[in-house]
Amino acid sequence: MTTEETILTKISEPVFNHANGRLLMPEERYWPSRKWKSPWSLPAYRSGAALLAGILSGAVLAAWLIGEIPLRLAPLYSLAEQYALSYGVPLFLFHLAWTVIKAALLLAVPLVNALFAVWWERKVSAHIQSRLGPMYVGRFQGCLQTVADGLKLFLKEDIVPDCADKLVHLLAPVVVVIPAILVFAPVPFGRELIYADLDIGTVYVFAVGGVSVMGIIMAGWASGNKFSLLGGLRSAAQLVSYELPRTFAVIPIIMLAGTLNISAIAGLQAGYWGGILPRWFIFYPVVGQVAFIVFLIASVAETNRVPFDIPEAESELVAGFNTEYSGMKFALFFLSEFAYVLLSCLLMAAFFFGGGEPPLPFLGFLPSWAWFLAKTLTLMFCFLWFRWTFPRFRVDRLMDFNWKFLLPVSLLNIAAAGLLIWLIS
Amino acid sequence: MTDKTSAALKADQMFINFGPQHPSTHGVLRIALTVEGEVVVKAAPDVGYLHRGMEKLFEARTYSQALILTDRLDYISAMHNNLAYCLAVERLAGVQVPLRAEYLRVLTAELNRIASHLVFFGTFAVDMGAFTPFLYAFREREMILDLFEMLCGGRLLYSYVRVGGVSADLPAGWTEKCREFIAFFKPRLKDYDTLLSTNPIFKSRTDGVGLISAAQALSWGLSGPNLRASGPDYDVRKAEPYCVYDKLNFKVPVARTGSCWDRYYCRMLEMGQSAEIALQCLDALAAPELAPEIMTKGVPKMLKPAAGQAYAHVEASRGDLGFYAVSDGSLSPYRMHVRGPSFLNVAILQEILTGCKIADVVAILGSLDIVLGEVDR
Amino acid sequence: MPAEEIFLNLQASFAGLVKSEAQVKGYPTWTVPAQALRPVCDRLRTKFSFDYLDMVTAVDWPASAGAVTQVAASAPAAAPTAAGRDVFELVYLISALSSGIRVCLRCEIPRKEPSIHSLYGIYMAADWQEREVYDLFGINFEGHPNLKRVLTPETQQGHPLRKDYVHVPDSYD
Amino acid sequence: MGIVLDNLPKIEALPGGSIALATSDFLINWSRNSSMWPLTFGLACCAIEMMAAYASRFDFERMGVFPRPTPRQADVMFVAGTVAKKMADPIIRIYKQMPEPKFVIAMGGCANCGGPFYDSYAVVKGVDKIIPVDVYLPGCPPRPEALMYAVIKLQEKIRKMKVKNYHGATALQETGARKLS
Amino acid sequence: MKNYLSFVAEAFVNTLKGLWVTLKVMFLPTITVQYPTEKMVPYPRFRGMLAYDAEACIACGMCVRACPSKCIALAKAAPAPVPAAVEGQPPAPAVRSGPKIEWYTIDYGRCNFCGLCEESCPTKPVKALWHSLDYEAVFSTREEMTRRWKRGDTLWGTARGSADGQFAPVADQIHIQDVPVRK
Repeated sequence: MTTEETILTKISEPVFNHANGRLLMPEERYWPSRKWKSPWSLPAYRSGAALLAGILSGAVLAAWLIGEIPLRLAPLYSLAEQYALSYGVPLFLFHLAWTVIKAALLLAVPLVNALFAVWWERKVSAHIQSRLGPMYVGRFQGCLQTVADGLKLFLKEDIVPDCADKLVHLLAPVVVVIPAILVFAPVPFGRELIYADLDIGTVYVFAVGGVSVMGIIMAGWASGNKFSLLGGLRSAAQLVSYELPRTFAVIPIIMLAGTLNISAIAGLQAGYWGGILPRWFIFYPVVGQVAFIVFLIASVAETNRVPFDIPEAESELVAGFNTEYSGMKFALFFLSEFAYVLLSCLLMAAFFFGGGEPPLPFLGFLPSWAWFLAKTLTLMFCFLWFRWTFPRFRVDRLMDFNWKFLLPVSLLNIAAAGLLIWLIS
Repeated sequence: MTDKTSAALKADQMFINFGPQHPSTHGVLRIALTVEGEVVVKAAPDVGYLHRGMEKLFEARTYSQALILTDRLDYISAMHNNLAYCLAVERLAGVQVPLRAEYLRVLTAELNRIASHLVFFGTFAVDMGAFTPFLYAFREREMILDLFEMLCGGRLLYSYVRVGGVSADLPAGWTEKCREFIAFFKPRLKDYDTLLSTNPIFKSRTDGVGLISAAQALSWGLSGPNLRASGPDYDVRKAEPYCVYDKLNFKVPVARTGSCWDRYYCRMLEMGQSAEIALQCLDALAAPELAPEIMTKGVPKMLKPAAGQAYAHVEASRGDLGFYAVSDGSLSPYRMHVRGPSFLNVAILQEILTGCKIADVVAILGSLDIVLGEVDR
Repeated sequence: MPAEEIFLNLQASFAGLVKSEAQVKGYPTWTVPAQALRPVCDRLRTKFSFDYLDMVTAVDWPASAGAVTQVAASAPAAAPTAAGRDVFELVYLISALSSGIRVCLRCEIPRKEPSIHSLYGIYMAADWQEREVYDLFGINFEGHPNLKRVLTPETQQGHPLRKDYVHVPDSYD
Repeated sequence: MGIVLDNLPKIEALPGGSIALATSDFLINWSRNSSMWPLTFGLACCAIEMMAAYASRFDFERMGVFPRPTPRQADVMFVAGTVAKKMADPIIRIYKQMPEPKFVIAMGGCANCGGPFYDSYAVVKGVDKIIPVDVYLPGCPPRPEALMYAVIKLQEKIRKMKVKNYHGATALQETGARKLS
Repeated sequence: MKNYLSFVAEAFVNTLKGLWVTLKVMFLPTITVQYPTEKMVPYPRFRGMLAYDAEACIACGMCVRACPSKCIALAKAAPAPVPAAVEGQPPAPAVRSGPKIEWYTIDYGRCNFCGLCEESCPTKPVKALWHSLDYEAVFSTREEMTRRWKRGDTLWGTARGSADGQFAPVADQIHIQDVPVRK
């Protein structure tokens, strides 16, 4: 066996051989009129449902077994600390190393998220469109599809157009991606599962997240392409405008919670009204729901996704600001887009859905990070769902929608929140 | 604002090449846009990127071979091209067509209209940024293509309608399949309405955009749903009934304002009407007096019409498709001119694109539903 | 008003207007002198509400019996009707949608430096169709504001639909 | 081609380099096979069948074929339809805009050699007269499955590519069968 | 104001309805045919790759004349020499064999898949040239696209290989069904 063959057997890829095809006779063509009549009678449908249920229950079991991560790590941490001290390692060095490890883990969050979210988006979109999505790469449901995409993009030729501003063209994806990683620092992933528990976390997130706009404008400008330029200009207008309602939508939460610390806001929502309805901010009458809807819409706009994807509007501007980007630079744009989607979902889970608090009292056996993850994924599914349902706004209607609808509503909502606080007190 | 400030604020104009390779030009149309920011100042459509010299090729083919070329004109509704060509040649040569073949022609033409409008629906939705309707439309379209494949062996280009009739009769089991499709398809139209037609974002992008007045539409020679969306109630199937359209009962949807949404919705309604016509044809074909017979009767293999001219037109998916045929008595046409509706529909772009946004360019272009194969020929 | 009456009405004012010998089957076909084409169309449009220009095209009838094209050379069985005329025959199909009348106007212009009045101002549909005829036949339309090639590339030599067109191989052949 | 691939063949001189090279060959080819992004670019009739291949019945995305609107992010170009002479220059330009490694599939009779327009004055008789073609697919138009089959055949070709003797050339240029004109 | 509010409410409801449509489809079965592992057999009238039977062909050239893109060419074989009569014996009964082909080529790259050649083929009871149901065919060079048949070749003929330029039987022509349908 040659080396190549050894490798081949290890990581197998689908090699289609044409003898293995199952023949589908004309009379058994897949017509939706026949397939949809009683889907439960189809074996593939039943096995798919069983698979989903299996994955879900396995995940629940795993989460239950793992439990709260900080609690598990605490003895490990103290053990390592003692070990380091016994060898005479200075304490600050140990803390430095611990911080570096945590930072590396944090850096992995957007990367892993992009790998997963892109695959998930492709699967969800496929099933919304009654097709299957990636199926062959990595054997199980195309789970390595994104890995292959990333590897291929990494190995592609990197083209810098002649008429581009070379330095800015190079810097733009960097400027986009660095804030997208930094922004996760004060965001909790569960109870006490946080990199830096900043007291001004909310402000930090919005401030750092806003820097990415610069990168997109730089990309649009530096590409030397008219479609890119238009895309960059559009995104500048859009992202700056939608920052406002997005921030204003959070103000009622901050007023009710009395803090800017994100994990504190999440923690404040523990407990139940009447023992059944969780004390989440979304269940505060009117204020909570309006704030959530405004925040959701503004978040979709901030992350440049349909129906607000005018900066990269495929059918109008070819690919918008990343028209002239190839290979890894393009992948970085993609990465930051999905990082911001994850961020928005995490923030929404923390602000409106009680972070790591279980929705019903008896579900408390699952650790907080599992609930956080579940809520984040559900919200992320909403993002994908919107993406594959709606058409795109026109650029002036988009501005209208923001300035004439979302902003007034969010301002009114602040007033309503004041009223609510006065009523409660 | 005074003139001075407006002059000072006046932005530089930018020239954008919209196409020929662009995701939403439906092929290889090029529009030279001059824009001021997002607003179009001047638009000049440039066609010919798919010019294949079809009219010259007709002169070098026999009448039966030329039928193959007509498929490639408006490749999304090939059946109408075949039909218009055959009507012109039949008129030129004075050929009679059996009644059953006439019904089959109407049936396939209407099914093809549904397929073609489904492509319009899908691509228009993609132009508007919604991808899912595109796949829903193609899901239903595949069923029609299955029917066509079963009937004549082609999925896209059929060559089904022949001079003097059609190439083959219905195969066994086809009628039931067709009925099954129509029964499945009608509720889907409601889904499409919910998904796209009533969607507020979609409406805000298309309603009141790209207005074409009735006078404009007539003068520019628009036809089909594009003309009817502006008001004139002109449908070749009603105005000059060919085949058996005078025996069938159907309505022609007409709108008033001529906006993108009207053009879009005219087509959506037409799909429902086409399904009705198809059902009526299926009923008529089941009648005993229309028993299967030889489908092309008494037409010689090498057709040689006497010298003369003839013009025949049909209501194709995109409008009034006409064939002007001149014979000099030889085996091949002396001259064959195609009056492609898309060719005239695309010409109006230079007038109505001025003053709209770049995003509207896509909407208007999509709503006109042009096929470049027919524009460029 | 039926087509016959319109014809009589028009014939009163335009001397050269006659019914063609070779009718386009199914449609009344009138032969119009080239100079009278624009006034006739103007009259049809304003007075008889012929508001829709269906089609503009041309047919090439060269003097020699058309031995140029391949097929005509291989099948010279029936002599072309217009052999020896050496003309371009322009065909206009104009219809009144309200009354459903469709008439076919024909006019013949010499093949040498062919030129005719454009219908641009009367029917906007003439814009591109005349450009197409110019492109493929090389017929000049006087008064057309933008008479450029529309289908063939700018590098195209000659006018392809003429019967005596000989293709010059270019870099892509 | 980028820093990585240009310098990769040099590691063959190192001990164990050939195994590393074989591994990287496999990984590189696997990634290229598994994520082949075509350009959304249709010319004529075949483009409709290409669209049908992306749609639900056939679902090209199962193989990782995911259309991109801009040539900068595309790997493979489906020349779907008749190449008119007016369109020839844009096609060459688009091909040049694609980053290496790039592949071309000529779909349908017109792109193969002119198809029914073999004697037309306005058609380039075969897209291989202007850009190199890796896979020819007959049909007028080919079924969507046939396009998938062509992609599978192209994947088989890519599997034979090696980093060692590879400098920006595509699968067939390397084996010598592909003629650039 | 009232109009505005009702517009907002209506827009909200319509948006939710649209979301419901997509969600519903998500939980219905997909209709995808997984091509390389599931292959659709086309309907019997499907026009796939041309198959040719060199034995049945009578070299009449009808298909050559019918083809709109001139992708077929053939050469008629010289008639078999009549065996010289041997003296003293009665002349051998003439074997009635029609004309046969010498070679026959189809350029698949140019083929229209229109079916005109098949319709014009006069051989009975089975056609010598017909569209099979096969649609899986791919070539890597232009030379490969021309198939050549001589008498005794299989239905798929021989093609010029890219390696040596010699005609060789087609190896990887995939058969959707083992026996191509003959109409």
